[in-house]
Amino acid sequence: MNLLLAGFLILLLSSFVPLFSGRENRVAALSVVIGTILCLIFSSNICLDSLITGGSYEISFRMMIPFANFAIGIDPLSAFFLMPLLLLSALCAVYGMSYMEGKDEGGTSWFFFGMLVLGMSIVVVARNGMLFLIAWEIMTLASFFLVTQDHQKKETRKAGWIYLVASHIGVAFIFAVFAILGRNVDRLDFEMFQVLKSGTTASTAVFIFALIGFGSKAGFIPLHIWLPEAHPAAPSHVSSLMSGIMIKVGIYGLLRTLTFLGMPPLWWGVTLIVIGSSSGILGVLFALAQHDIKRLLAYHSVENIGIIALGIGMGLVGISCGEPVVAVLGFAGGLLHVVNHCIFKGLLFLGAGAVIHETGTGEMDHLGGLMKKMPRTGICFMTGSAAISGLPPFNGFVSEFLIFLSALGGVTSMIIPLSFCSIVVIISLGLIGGLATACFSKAFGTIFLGEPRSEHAAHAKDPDARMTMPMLILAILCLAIGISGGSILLFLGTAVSEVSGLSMTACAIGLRTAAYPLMAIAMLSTLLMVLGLFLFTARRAMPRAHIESKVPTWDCGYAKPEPRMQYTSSSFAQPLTQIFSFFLRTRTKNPDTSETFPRGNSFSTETPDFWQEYIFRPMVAFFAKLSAGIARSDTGRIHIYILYIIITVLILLMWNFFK
Amino acid sequence: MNIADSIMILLLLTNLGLLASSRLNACIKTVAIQGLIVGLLPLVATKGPLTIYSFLLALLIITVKGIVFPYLLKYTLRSVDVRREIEPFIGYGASIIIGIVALICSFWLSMHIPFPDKILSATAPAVAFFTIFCGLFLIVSRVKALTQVMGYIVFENGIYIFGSALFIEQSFLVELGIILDVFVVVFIMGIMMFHISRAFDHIDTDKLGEK
Amino acid sequence: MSDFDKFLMAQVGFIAALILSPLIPGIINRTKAVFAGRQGPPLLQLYYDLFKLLRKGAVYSNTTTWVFRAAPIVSLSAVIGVLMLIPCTGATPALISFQGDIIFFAYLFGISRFFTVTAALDTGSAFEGMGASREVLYAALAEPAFLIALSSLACLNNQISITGIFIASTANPFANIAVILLVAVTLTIVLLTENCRVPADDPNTHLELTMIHEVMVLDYGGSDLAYILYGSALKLWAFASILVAIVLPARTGSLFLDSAVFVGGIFIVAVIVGVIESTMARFRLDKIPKMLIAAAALSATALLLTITRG
Amino acid sequence: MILALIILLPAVAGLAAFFITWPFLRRALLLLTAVSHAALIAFCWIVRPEPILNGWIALDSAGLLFMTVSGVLFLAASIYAIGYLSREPKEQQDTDEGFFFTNTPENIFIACLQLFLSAMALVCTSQHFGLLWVAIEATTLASAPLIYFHRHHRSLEATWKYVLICSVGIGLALLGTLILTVSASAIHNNLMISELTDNSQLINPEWLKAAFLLFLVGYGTKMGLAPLHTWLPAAHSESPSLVSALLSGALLNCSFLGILRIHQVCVYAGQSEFSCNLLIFFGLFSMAVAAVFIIAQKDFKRMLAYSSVEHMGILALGVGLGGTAVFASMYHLINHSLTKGMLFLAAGNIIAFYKTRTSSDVKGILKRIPATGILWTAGLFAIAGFPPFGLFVSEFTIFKTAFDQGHFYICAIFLALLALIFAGMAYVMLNMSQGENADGKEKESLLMVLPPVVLGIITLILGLYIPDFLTNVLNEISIIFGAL
Repeated sequence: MNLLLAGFLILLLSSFVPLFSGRENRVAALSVVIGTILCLIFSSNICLDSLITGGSYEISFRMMIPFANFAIGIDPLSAFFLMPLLLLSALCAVYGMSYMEGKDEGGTSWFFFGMLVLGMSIVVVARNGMLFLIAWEIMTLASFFLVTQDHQKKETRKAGWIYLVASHIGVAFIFAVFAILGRNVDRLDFEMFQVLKSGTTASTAVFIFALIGFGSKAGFIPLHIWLPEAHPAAPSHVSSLMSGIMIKVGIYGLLRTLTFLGMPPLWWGVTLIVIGSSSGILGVLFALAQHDIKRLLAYHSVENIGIIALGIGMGLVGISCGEPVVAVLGFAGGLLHVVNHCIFKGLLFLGAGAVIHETGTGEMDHLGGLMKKMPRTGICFMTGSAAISGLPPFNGFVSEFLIFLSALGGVTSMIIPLSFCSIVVIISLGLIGGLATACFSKAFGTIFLGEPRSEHAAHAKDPDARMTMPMLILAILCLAIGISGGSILLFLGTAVSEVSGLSMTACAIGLRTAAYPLMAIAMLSTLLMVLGLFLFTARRAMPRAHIESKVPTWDCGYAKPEPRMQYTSSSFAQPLTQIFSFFLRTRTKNPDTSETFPRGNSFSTETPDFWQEYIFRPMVAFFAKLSAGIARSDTGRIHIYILYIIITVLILLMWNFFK
Repeated sequence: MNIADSIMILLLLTNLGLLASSRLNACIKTVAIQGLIVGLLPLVATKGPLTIYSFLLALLIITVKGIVFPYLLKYTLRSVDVRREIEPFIGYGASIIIGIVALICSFWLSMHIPFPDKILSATAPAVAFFTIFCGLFLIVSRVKALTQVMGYIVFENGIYIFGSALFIEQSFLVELGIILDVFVVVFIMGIMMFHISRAFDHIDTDKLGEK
Repeated sequence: MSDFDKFLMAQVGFIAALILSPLIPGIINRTKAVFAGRQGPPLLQLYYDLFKLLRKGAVYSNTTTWVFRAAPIVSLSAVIGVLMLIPCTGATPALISFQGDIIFFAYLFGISRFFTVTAALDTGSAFEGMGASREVLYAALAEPAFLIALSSLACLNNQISITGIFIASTANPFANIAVILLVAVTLTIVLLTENCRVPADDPNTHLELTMIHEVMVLDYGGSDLAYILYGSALKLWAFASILVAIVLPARTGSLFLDSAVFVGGIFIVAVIVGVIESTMARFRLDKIPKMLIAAAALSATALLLTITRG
Repeated sequence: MILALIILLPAVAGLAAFFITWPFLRRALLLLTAVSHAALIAFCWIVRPEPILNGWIALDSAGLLFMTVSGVLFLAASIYAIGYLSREPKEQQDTDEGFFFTNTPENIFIACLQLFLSAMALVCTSQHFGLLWVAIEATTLASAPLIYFHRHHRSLEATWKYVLICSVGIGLALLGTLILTVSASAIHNNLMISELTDNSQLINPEWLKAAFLLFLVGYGTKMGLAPLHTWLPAAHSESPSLVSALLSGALLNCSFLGILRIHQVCVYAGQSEFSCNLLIFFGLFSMAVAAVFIIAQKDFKRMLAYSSVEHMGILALGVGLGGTAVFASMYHLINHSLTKGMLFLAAGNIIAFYKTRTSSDVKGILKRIPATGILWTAGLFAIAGFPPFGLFVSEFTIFKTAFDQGHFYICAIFLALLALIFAGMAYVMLNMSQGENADGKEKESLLMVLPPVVLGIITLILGLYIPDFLTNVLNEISIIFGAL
């Protein structure tokens, strides 16, 4: 515990170094990098210990503000979030060293980066409501400043504003959560919170408020609107951190809240499943319609948060239906997906960052052919794409498989509500999987394959090792978790037990059902890789395999194929977006070809966010209009002002007199 | 019908006069008269025998409200050289009707409020309310800054009448402070009217925001 | 039967599937020829083709990268992996079987598709891009339908592995005839779509803008094309065997007879595909998603029926 | 003795400043007054001074707190004033209308500043309702010339509104004072707070209620509770920024103290439910009105003024809720004054460089004047109640107390309005501090940056750590005004 504290302290101090390092960007970066890595090292021991043994540790200092204690603790749930958090942070920091080189605001940017990591870390270990809130808001503020680093751009400012307002509204609900949990308690320590009985108004309210409050950070639809704005605006290593781990902190909050709530009623799980499937499916659909790589990735975060919600939902439904195995597998899937998404989404954002760094654009329709120019980035991005699509043998498949297994257990359980939930989960996951594959074959294909579609893309090259190494490590992790078989479950049992409230033995039994299949999958995957190798060798061994001729793409006999003739990401996704046009409402600007000899023309599509466009924007406009209307009634006339005073006094006196 | 009652009737009449008059000069005169009458109140409204303190207070009030204020207002009026009409938002006829309605309400109210046993005269609280009302009404319904200042003075008078009516005795220090404050308020307003007339060529406060 | 025997039989079945599957396209083509009144290519045509192609050199586009070359290998190994999960002669267990392998089954096709599609995009050809785009469209819609169908089978038999379903479905073949039929229809539609047959796709045309799968492999030749052709034959086998296992769960007691029935069933499926291709026209492009959604609806009905049956 | 010094020192210094012709000396005197006043207050924290004038003037915890806040703010403002006055040109051009205007002579300005401080000190220390009235009215009078510093027709309008509206309002408070006398006619010396609280059973509740209403409206007008706040936006936006800081951070508090005193009597007389409900209502109503006007606001100083209306509403709400919320409300008061002072001073810097108060005309503060930009941005988060700034602690505590008491609707409205206001302010303020700037980086004078920075740092510290001596005083106050 002391080591952990020391780690946090180092991180804190190292974050302040950039403020004083002046123009020495390198010093600033190095300080934060070292701080993050040391913090990771210092915390890993206790985290691993807690994850394996299920032990929990706590330490508390008095804090001189109301309700607060500097109480932090490590239990399996905290450790489960803290480890990937610090790992990804360290990798992103290393990456950022190179990414941020030569930027003006290096110092402040690194300060906020450090604060973001620190804020997130403290959120997941906080054992006091007030400390939680403070850390939570520090996290929000730090990420806000990182997002608006390029605030010269109007879109960035807009993104920042949306992000802030969404967070602020979210935090209001978190206020309510803590207020209910810590009602009439004068220190908001978690241990002082009484466990609420299920079915009471209080527990219902806590659940709903937590869902909204933490959901707005996690990005549940329709509270996700800040995500597709903020991620593209931020520098890539920051988007990677935000998408990879910050939104998971929202999930952490939700899970932590669940531990105070006792036995969940059935509808909680059902609600989460509904939210999960809508977030998952709509998230991936909107991702399909995007042609900016970071916007696309942002929508994929919504999708993956949906998958996590599906897992947690299955877990809750499993508990309330008395099916511990289903519950354990659901929670395990959800939790594992948290880590997995952290890894592959971190990887993908870093990859996207490398592309943007080298080519200067994230517009997929302007890229292409980068596989040849940036082979290392390309292969990492490909790994990430396969992983996020849930394809074996990568990690995304493992967690989705656990959720599937839970749902299949549910389908065959003969408990009607559970079966119904499971059907929804299976359909959603199936659809999400298919669409995600579509989306990432599009993203990977249009960015890295084919011919360059613009000058920017034609002269790219792989970035330096500080940027490629983190990607490589993440890519290896993707594969490692994918083929580790059941060994990953070793770390899951304690955390699942913490979340679900089931005993460690029950969790072990539940997880054991997944152990063999995972082992089999790992073995089969390895076998198939060997088979692939064999097929490769066999192909080389064919009598005329060495005869190869290099020609232009045949393209059905087209005499002069051009890069501009390639299918773009927009055209690739068009059939799918067409089918779901009801939600997507893609706006198309068609070329005007009414003239006899049409001149140079352009075609463009844009898919704005449904909710932002049709719900939030009108709402904001309504408030603005309403207040403008009321404000117009303010004439500025002193006579009227004094009349206000007179009327107020008269009304009050009358009210008092006749009461 | 004692002295107190007759003073109250006089005050009432000055108020109605203020509501009805259309000339600034006349208004200033009426305010002066009202100030003088109010100045008499400390003499009438003492619980015990007259003290030096009461005389001093009366003198002070008469000086400030009956002489200094009217002089200040007159001086302002002369030097800013405005049109001598009052320019109301609400016409004189309507003002008087509203005034009478307010008067009735004031009497009704004063009858229904359980005052402590000892009051200066039965009409005193009603007149106090009416004076306060008139002061506020002048501020709200008249355009010129000058009238608003007068309205403020009348309003202040009304509060003072209320205090006297209930035999409320402040300590001398506080009375002094209050009078000083009111004096400075009117003084500052007077200074500001110069500035207003210089900046705007008029002292119509509803047009302050324009130009 | 001892475990070792089972393993041995599974191996025999697996190898039989590997050997026999190229027959299926031959049967389909022969059926179509009969319908058209032609003599048609020989039954073993695919074997000849594979043999020929393997002995050829290759032509690659300048645009392509290693992704293009890896795709045939990856997709062929994935399909072989799928075959390992299926009891290849119906009566014997699969080589590998575990809880939830139906999911793995579906996702192995996913990885194969991912590579095929990216390889198509790798050529930079507009046609192949178009094919890839359509491929992912259909796959995204077919996948839920397929998963629901498998889940209803799982629920029906209370088994969540393919081997389990195969074995258990023989226990009461006609008890749930409605469910079985619905699932069978769904699976047929998925089979036709996934294997690029009419009415979803037309395997015979290479140059028409309406085709999907074939257009993606336009730039392949030589051994690569051989891998691809073999892979699609295996894929057809895999789908057909599931269809047969649930519709025709023959258990006579004699292992040989059962296996014969099973293989015969697969050939019958091939014939049926041929018949469909001869008698139906290819659907208009925008009708195919509707067909797939309808298939998903059918299987969802089956699943609901299964869950609420008792 | 010390109390007399605290009140008279600024007054004498102010009168002296009126006659000093040498600017340097005048400014030095101002600074000296501010520093010595602050030192005296600091001394009061160590040894609570004896009452003087028969106990009419005494320093209780509430007075001490309010006076400290005013003193700190005044110190910051006077340091700022030196920078400001040396920068301010004799004659400047109106950017919109093009005419030239001058400033009020500096001696009047500095004299009034110090008289203003003296009046505020008197407000904080007076234990007698009559004296309190006199003192509060005196603050109005002393500050009127400050608002009319720029001899500009809009400042004139603002000052006129300020004087007239506040005087009328405070007149009502005088009426309330008289009625209070009536209600406590059974008590000898019936305007002394201690007498009233000691003999609270003798107070006539009906008259007390009427008195409270008049106090509420009267001092509420000056405090800026909606719908009586109407003078506030104009006065805050037209006066020089350091005066706005003082108005918002010190003057409003002093008027609030007036309401608190009568509230205290109500609490002792068992009428706390009545007064609390009214405070809650006016608190929420002020927040709502502020929200509406903040969203529609185009002038950033006016927006800050409406934010003051909002925070006054929060203060009233906190006191109305009673219990721990009183503690929080007082804590809120400290932090609001510091933060608002910081924001207004930063706004002054912005106006000095951009020469406009229209928020859409200001872009890229962070690039042009970075220190002010940081202050402005930090100020936004501080005023919106983000941790680690002090307002977070108080807002959360008020919220939690309301929740613990079961006022769920109040909680909901409170949070909703806070969010709404934040959205409005963030939009305006972030678009000002961020964005491109064509004019390049410029140098800010230390005197104009240091005071707001220090204020900001204090509220930052207060967000993480409440010193024990402060906790004790806050607890004492919450016992005095706590209705539970």
